[in-house]
Amino acid sequence: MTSDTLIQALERMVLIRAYEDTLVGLHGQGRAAGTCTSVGQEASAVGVVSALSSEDLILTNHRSAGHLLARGADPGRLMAEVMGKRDGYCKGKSGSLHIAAKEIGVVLTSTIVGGELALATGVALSRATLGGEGIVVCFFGDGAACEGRFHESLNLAALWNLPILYVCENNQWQAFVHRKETTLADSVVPQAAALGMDGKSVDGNDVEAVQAAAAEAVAAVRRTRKPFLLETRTYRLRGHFEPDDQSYVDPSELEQWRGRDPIAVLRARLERDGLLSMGEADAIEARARGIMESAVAFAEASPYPGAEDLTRDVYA
Amino acid sequence: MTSDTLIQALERMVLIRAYEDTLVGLHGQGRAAGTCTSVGQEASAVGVVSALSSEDLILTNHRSAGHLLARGADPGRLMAEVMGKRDGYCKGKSGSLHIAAKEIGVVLTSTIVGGELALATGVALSRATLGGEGIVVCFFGDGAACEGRFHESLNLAALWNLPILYVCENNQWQAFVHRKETTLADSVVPQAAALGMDGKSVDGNDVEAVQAAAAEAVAAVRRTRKPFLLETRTYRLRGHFEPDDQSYVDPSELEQWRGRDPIAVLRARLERDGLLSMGEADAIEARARGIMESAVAFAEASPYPGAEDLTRDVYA
Amino acid sequence: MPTMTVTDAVSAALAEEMRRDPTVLLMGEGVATKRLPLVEEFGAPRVRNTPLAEGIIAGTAAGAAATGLRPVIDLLFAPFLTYAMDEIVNSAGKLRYISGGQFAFPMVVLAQTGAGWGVGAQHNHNNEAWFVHSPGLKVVMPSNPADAKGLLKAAIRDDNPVLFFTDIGLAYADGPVPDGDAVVPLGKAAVLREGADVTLVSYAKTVHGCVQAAARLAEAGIEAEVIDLRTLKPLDEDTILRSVRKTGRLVVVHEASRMCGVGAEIAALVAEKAFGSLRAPVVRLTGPDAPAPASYPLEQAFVPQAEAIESAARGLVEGR
Amino acid sequence: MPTMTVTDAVSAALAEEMRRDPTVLLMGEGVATKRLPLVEEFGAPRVRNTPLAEGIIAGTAAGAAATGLRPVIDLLFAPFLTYAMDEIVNSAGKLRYISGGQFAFPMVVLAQTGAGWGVGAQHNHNNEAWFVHSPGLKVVMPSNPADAKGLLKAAIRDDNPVLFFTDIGLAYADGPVPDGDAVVPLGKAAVLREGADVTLVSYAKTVHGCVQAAARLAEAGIEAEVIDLRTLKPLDEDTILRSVRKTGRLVVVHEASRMCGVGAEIAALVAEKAFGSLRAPVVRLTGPDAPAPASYPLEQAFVPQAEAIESAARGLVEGR
Ligand SMILES: Cc1ncc(C[n+]2csc(CCOP(=O)(O)OP(=O)(O)O)c2C)c(N)n1
Ligand SMILES: Cc1ncc(C[n+]2csc(CCOP(=O)(O)OP(=O)(O)O)c2C)c(N)n1
Ligand SMILES: [Mg+2]
Ligand SMILES: [Mg+2]
Repeated sequence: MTSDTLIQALERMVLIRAYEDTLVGLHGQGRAAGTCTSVGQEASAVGVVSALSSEDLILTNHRSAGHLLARGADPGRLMAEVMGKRDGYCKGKSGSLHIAAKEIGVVLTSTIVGGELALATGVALSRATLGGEGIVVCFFGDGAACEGRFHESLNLAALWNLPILYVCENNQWQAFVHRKETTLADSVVPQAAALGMDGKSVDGNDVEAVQAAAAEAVAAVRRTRKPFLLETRTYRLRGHFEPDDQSYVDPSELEQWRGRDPIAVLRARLERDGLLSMGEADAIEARARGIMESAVAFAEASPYPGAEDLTRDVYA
Repeated sequence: MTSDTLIQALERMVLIRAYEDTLVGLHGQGRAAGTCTSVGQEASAVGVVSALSSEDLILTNHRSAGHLLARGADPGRLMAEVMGKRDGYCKGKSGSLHIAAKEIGVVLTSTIVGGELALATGVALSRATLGGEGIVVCFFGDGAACEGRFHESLNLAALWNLPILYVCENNQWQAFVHRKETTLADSVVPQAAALGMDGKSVDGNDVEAVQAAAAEAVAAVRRTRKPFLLETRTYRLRGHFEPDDQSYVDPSELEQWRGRDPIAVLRARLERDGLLSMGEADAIEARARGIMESAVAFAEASPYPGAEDLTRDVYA
Repeated sequence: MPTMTVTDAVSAALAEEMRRDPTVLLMGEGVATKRLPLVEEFGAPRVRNTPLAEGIIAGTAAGAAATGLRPVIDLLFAPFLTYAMDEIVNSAGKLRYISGGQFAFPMVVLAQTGAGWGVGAQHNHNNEAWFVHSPGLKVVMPSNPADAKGLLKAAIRDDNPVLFFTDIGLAYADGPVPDGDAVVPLGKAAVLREGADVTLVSYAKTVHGCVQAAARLAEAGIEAEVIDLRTLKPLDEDTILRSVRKTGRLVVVHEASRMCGVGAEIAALVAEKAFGSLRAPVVRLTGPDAPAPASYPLEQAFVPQAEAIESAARGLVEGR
Repeated sequence: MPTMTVTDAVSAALAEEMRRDPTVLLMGEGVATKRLPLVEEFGAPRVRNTPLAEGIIAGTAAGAAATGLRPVIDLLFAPFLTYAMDEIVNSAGKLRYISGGQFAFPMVVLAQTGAGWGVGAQHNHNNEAWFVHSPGLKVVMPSNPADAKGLLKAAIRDDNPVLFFTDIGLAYADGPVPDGDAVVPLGKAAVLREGADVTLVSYAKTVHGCVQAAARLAEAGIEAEVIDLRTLKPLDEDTILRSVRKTGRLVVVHEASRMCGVGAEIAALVAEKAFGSLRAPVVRLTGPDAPAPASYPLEQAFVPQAEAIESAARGLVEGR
């Protein structure tokens, strides 16, 4: 990555963090519902999404803010959605858990763990059938990889040569259960291999590494029209869903990963290499805070949907 | 295997073939419903089941006659069940597709492809919890391995150290679809390996090979209380369900596998090695036919269930 | 009019709609094997055998439907829908609403069920009411080949997910089917026979029992009106209510279990909206609260038959 | 009497039953994390966190139930049951019958649903009617902590698979819970208030709306009888019919969608078996035919409220 794109990546990661910190704060004040934050996983979201082109489509899940913001979603409309307001991307009907934003290519978000894996094959089949260069990127967690749909989706995508980049965000947790309590498998990549699909595991807290691996994977999918599985190894630094005291988390594991906070890592690297001054970095953070202030104002000013919306958009 | 056990194996395989041929005949005459026969797969059933002890439990599926008869099921009661008669193992309520016979340790048969995989973990958990030496053997097809439950079941069994011998009877067909149209994977063994489970693939038409592999696997499961996956490579010589003209089957593939009919192979080997005379072999076949004659008579004499049975055994 | 079976009517509808609209495609375990003429006409990419995995078939259909295709999937037997409930109910049924209208799901799910082949409770379970109860879905269950063809054409053209159930017991029964593009609109019941004394409402196989019962009732001077629902959701409330307001008596008949079945819905509807016209208790004749047995005589006993319908209707009219 | 929440009542019932019977065990995504006291008392093998895979959790439970254990599984939210429908419906619900009675399935499936947390339609879907419609299953949905505890104890002791739904909106509401082994039998409704003018039937959260409505109606001189079903299957038909034969008027209230819901069943039951006593149309007040919205005001609008119940009852009594 060039220093410019690295700085852009930092900006995006800081924006995502600011967005989630803001929501956590609003939640504490009773001004917004609880959410599943992606704090600690920003490098995975930004690294992958920055490797995409605008015609590519993204499917995500309950932990979607990073993917949406990395893709350019408007923080105000996201917050409005979390607050159940009319100007949310889904008119307030989704809330935080299944935000789709078709206009920026984030489609069919499902909060059923595994749901996105089942839908991605269909989106890719449309792409393959109707033409175009775009590929499909499907984000899912290590928990989703325990669901049978993981197996079914990968098998079908490999068999039918569907242009999907599967991105398993392996953040070590599945809600309140540690990954080690759910599978003996250390990585999901061999599972893809057993179904005839190539894959790779990458340090998910290093945005450069993620971006590089994703760019290579995207190019391969685009060229071969075959699926690929990328595993980003990262960590969920906050709880599963706000509020969550993380009392069940091993403090030393948490500390260790806090020491590898992807934003701190990137900022340090940029400062160390003289690509960013401390003042510039602070300015980035200040800008993000400013954006969030406007976003909150926008979201809070947005009206709730009306009674007539209760039964609207059920049927086409 | 000793010559005695080989001859016993032949007897069982011939019995299974005679049973299914008899049902095919009855079906042709309108005297019995169509069934999913296991013609061509007898070595897999007999090889595995002969490696078990009486305290082991078996789960099977729609293509179960081989497993049931190898385990000592009464052909008359099986036929009665296929005919929907009161003396069937399930009082006529199952018909051919989900015959369980608890008294001989064949439990919870499901005709939902994948159903047996989901139930086997529970049966094994009971075994593990309540004690005893018995292990659980779960027979399923290559098609079931496409269902997500395959993944979920193996993952859980490996994680919880459940004493299950998974037996994938890879007969190259999934109803009217050839295996090659359903997956790129050549074998299911690497899929088990990716989940931390040992496995092995064996020639499913060679009863000695199956028996040897199964005996080793059963011993390992019994000793380690960990699951193991055995894949038996075989072929479905008749159609999916009677009647089925197999018009969709590549004739040369079928011919090739007909040439490897496990009964013919075993009989030839025994005759070649002087362990069985042609007369003795013929006597085995004649005996099997005789057993089937009595079985048919028994089944046909059995009454249908009465109207009061319609709502009996719904609730405990 | 040519005659054909329901099975052939489904094939004919598929062929016509695939010809009309290049975005229609068919997927399922064995669809390409069993419908070779479609493969020959439309090519393998539009008629796809799938791996044995109902969940991903339905998910693929939902994902494809939301992004430009119109998939028809054959999930074979209704009990196998249990493996695809998330994709059908939570995705296809809800994601339009959840997303504030960003997506539509023009897809059709085919499945067979019902007594007739003695295949037992894991192949035969009339679970159509599950989908009637769930938001965002439409549900169809025809009683004859002409409706099967016409309704399937309408279902494929509909922009919503449609569950299309065919009755195993009717699969191979011949019936006349009009030539040409005869679409039967979703949501319209058929009045098969008019009558002023009692209304018989049914769908699928048991419609025929109602028709037989009506003929026998007519011999006894009782005029039964027979309504074939055809579509279970949206339900043609008008046709049902108009009839009951006329006859004052209702017998609802289906093979599915009683509790929370379609018959419960119709009885409730009438008790709400035609109460003033009702002259007698509503009667439901349904399958029992039991899985479907494989044994032939039991399987037949599971299904409400013409005699029982006749006797129930007669009881209502005669005030027994 | 001590007071506790539904959530704690469930924990208390689990602890007591696990103490009583060593074959009872608990499995689910996070059960061991969230119920540490149970892990401490009964050990990890009896309180098991599972992989994230509802199908295999339910299948494991069914297999274990048939072979000597009494599993309770927590599938978290009702929409996640879509991943376990085969195991619940086709296996636990049917394999006893299919096998001619060879197996029993003493297991309990826990799930939450209902308005209250704004979690949207993939966490909130009152799909209990699916299971009422399906053979071989029992279904419970309590409205208060005492019933939650007592019914869960009965469910764990029952030899059949029981779906045990708790209402999100009631999860943290305190209520009195009797000390000791207070089992509430399955299949018995509770008459919360007696009255001769109109019967209000409900379950779970909307019971409270009925109770409020009844209080207001009483002020207007209308005596409403309030029935809390508690168990949806087996349904306590006697209590419902006895009440409607007395009052002649019925309002059924629930949050689940109308078509083929439990309200349809009750309305149909009454139209069949208490028709002669009915003095007015039956009224159903239910959630709309829509997925549950996340937005707070819409989520509240989804649920039938006391005002609407009062007004419907008043309309019946006053003959509007
Ligand atoms: C089918 C289903 N089961 C359970 C849940 C509840 N749930 C929501 S997120 C979550 C953990 C998901 O873990 P993972 O896939 O690793 O994603 P992460 O939350 O770690 O990003 C669980 C159990 C759900 N939403 N859907
Ligand atoms: C969930 C489900 N889907 C589809 C079917 C219909 N069906 C019955 S057997 C079969 C093929 C199964 O293939 P495999 O698992 O390889 O077993 P085999 O029949 O080859 O022994 C199919 C598709 C079913 N019974 N259950
Ligand atoms: Mg995770
Ligand atoms: Mg096979």
